[in-house]
Amino acid sequence: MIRLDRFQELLSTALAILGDNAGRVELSDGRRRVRVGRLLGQVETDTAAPVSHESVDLSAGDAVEALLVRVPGVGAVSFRDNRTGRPLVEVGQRIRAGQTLAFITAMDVTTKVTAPRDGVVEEVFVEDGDGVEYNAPLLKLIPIS
Amino acid sequence: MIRLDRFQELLSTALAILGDNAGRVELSDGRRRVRVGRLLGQVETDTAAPVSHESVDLSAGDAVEALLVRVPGVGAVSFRDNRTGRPLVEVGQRIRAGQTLAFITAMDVTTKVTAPRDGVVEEVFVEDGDGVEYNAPLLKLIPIS
Amino acid sequence: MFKKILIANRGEVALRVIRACQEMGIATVAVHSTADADTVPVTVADESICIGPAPVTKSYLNMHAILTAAKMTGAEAVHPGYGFLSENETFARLVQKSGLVFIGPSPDHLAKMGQKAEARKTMQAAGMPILPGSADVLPDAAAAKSIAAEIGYPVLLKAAFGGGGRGMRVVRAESELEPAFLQAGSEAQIAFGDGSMYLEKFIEKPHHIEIQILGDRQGSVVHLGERECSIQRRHQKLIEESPSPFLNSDQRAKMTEMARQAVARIGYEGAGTIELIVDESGRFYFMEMNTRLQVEHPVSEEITGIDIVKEQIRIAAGQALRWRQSDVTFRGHSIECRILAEDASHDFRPSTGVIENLHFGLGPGIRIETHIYSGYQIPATYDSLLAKMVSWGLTRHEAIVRMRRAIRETVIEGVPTTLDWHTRVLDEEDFVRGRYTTHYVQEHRFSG
Amino acid sequence: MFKKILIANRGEVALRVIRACQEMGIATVAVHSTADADTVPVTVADESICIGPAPVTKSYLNMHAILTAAKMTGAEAVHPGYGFLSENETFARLVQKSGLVFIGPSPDHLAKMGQKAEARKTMQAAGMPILPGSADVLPDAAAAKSIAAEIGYPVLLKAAFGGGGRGMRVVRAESELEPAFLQAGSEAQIAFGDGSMYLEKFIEKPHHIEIQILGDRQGSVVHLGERECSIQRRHQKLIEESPSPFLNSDQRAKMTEMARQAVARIGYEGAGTIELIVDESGRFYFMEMNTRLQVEHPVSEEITGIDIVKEQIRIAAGQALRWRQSDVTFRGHSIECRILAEDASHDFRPSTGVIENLHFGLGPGIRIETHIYSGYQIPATYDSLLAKMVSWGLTRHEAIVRMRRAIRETVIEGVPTTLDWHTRVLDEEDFVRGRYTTHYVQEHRFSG
Repeated sequence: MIRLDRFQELLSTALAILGDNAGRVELSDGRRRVRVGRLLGQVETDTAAPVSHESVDLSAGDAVEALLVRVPGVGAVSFRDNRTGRPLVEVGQRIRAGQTLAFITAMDVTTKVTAPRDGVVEEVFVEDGDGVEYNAPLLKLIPIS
Repeated sequence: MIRLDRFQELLSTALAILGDNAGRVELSDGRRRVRVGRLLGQVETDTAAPVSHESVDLSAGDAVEALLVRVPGVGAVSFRDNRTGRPLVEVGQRIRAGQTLAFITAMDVTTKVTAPRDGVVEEVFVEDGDGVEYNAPLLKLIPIS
Repeated sequence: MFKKILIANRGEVALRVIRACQEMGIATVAVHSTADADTVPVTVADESICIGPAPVTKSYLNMHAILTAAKMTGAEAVHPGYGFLSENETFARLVQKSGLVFIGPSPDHLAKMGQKAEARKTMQAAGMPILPGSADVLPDAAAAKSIAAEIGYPVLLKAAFGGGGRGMRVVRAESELEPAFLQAGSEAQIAFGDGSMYLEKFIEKPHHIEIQILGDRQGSVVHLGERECSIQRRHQKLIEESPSPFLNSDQRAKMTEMARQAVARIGYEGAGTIELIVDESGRFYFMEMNTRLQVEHPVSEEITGIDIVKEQIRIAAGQALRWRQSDVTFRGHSIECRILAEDASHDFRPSTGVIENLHFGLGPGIRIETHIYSGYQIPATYDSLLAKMVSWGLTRHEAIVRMRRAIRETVIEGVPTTLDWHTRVLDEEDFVRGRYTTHYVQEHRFSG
Repeated sequence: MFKKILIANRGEVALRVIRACQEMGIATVAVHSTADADTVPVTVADESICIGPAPVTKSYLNMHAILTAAKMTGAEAVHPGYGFLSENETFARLVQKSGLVFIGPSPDHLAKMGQKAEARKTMQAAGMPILPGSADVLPDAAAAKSIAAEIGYPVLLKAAFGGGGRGMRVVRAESELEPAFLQAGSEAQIAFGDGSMYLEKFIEKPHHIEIQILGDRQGSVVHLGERECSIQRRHQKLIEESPSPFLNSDQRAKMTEMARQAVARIGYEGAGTIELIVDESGRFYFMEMNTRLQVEHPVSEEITGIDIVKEQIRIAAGQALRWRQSDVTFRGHSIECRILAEDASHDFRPSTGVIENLHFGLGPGIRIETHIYSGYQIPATYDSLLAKMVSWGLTRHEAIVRMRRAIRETVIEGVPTTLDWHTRVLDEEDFVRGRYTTHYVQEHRFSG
């Protein structure tokens, strides 16, 4: 995922043009070509989705540096509480340090992703059920001290 | 010869260190290696030879741009009058436009090299009898108007 | 063996010959024009001599300068590569007169094969079939009719001094012959000031197939199989392969052996190529003989394992061939793509510029022959060949998929190239099935 | 055939496998650590998944992450390359349990060949000669004497838990055996806390020769000839070639056929290598079996024309071999130089850094297998292999001169490499004559 960060905008544009049927996107930086399959394509498309700021006013937080929470291991993401089925996080939601943000399930082993500190969810990069790589951006927190 | 111009100093130094027995000199600019055999080596060594300024004082000519006379074709250089055997040019000598500077002999065909304009010989780059490439520097003239 | 060889050429073939010399322990002299001073062959050769300015008549065709350079450097032999002076009888004689060895056939063979009519007569006498037709200019329509009746329709009427398709007619039935003869004749009269006409058998779906030959001074001749060269436009080959996917093994055996024997009969020495035109049914006719190394020689090297350039040098040094025909083995399939600095979407318009990014797909079964590098300035003066990508596979299918894969990994930026065009052909059904003729390029136009 | 394969490796071998898949029309998934995100295999694969941070235990040895990646991408098979998990029985079983195909032998064969003692017992039963020696720990010097008398001097005394030469003695005569046994035993006691000793036949001038094998599920086995791998230091091979210049054709025929039959007897499937130690007289002993692709597989591919990686994939997909042994042909000679990011003048000290200038000598008979490019940052975490340069020639001499020529044209700047060391070896008389043993590297130290 890391190597694609720099192409994020280009990718979003390409996928927006191609729509949901884009099976594969190819970018070239000259020497090499980068091909992105469905899986990564979906992940990246999300960054282009409009972000709503409903529950909390973030205008004061603009100067604060956002905190990127990354995926701790390959697997499928779940943003739902596995007992209640309710969403764990929503954009704009206030989060406490240690609070469960997501579960990553791989080969029947589930890993909990917790908030590194208090904050507000500014952006979520993947959708519930998506497969994600190690170190992929999961969500962005605006820290609150 | 052209491609070696930029390495001239390095070459001179290398040949000076190796002396007359240097059969081959190799330079590398990274991607490629340049190998120079005996022939080119000799040609280039001459540029490192001390130049004397005896017959004419050139101190006033320093601001004048020197004129490089190049070899018009592959062959052996002769700097001697083929009847008298006397030298055609010497460093510091005054030359008139059209005056014969050298002969280039190739496969029994001899080409005359003449001075493009009046001037004083500042430097001679090759020795009598040397084999030279097309376009190789033959001598340098300080023009006199 | 020679101690030093001068290479009277430039580009990829100069590098090819220098490498062969280095592998044989022979010192090399690269001659070059001012435009080529910074090129790879000049750099890797042991010595280099600038012989003139960029125009070929003043450098690579300048016999006097090349011979002077050979004398100055003490070279014992001259390898002419392909093109330029490689088939020039006068040059070969001059090289000999200067006490040097010309790495190629004798000047007599160069002379004989250099003239089309003479070459056909010679090879017909040596046993090769020749395209049936009028040996001389036709006196009238009646003579045309009688010859056409003999060789069978369709026939091709050709102006003796023609060109560009003018004064040319394909005639499919006797009833059309007389009007076509008169029309084409007057067309030729107007266009070229001479209405003289020839007639020959017209091949509907021709294949350009050639046989690689090596002959030594002791009179031994072997062939290294055939090459299918039908993917061409205006006689510029774009893809070659060996073996030909069109021939069956009987046809192959017959034409290679016939070519081998004919070349032996004329006492030819060195590497040479018998060019054939082959019709739909596999009937073949001698067209011409190329008395030099061919651009596409690598595909024959790949399937036989024999280094043709080294053999040229050994033969020129008087050594006997180390194989009889039965010792030459053929394995697998090889394809060459000539990557050109041309814009295939604009009718293969040549382009110049600087190579900005360069990366070749390598790996199993891939051989690259190229003189270019990142930063290379393509001179406008010379031909547009950038690189030859050669693939080998145990089967034709494997050779194709390896070539596709290598091209997909290849990046050449800065100038338009034929890489995309080659990719299209390698995916195109007729090519994949091996069903193509010399009409392939005009019948398969790929949009940009 | 599989539609998608995941490659559980990195570097040149990952690229090698991806290329084979692409040529077969199989989609590829490259898995990689964060350190390898920008590498060529990741770029050319159809899909890529980052499986963990740089340390191998968290990425390339992380079975869980690799299997998750395979599941997520819908891969049907896993190719393990060499090293890492390629000979890991547990991984092979996990792959199978996940409903995927492990491209390699069965877990049972991995297990059996993974243990040296078990492997030797199995292969001895299958007909391979084993280095004579004490099967068990020696109770006393008398027992040592009796075994030594049986197998003949010289013999090697080895500490059961030894290493680095301690607790090891070469004994050349019976009179020396008892003192050596006692000394080595007490040395081992002090160094390793255990004085247990073994004894085996000592080979004075050993050759490391290995036989490449392919076996299918239908029980057919072919060999692709042998590889001479004696140019090594501390079991790290530096140059390999095929055929071995040391063997005569009788020896070659005997050892390849014996290995082929033994492998057939144990019902092995996939690619594998029988490693032999060969003494001066050509007597050979089974040492171990490598149950995976070898780094040096290209030299066997070059002389047989068979793509070993594609065969691995075909075998794993259940296809039968397309050749019997008599169909496998051998042509010419091939040499591989492993170009390492190591400083040969400082005892092959590994180095890291950025590749600044990169240019490989290409042309006839040269194959390059590499994942590096200009600007490539060599990660400190992994092995030092930068590129495999492979040459082919009709003769061993031609393979050598082509390799010399290719290396001379090659430029790798930014880090010390073994290019100069390889150049020295290719010019060194013992190597050129093909007279070398596993002692070669320590006997030929070239100053920087």
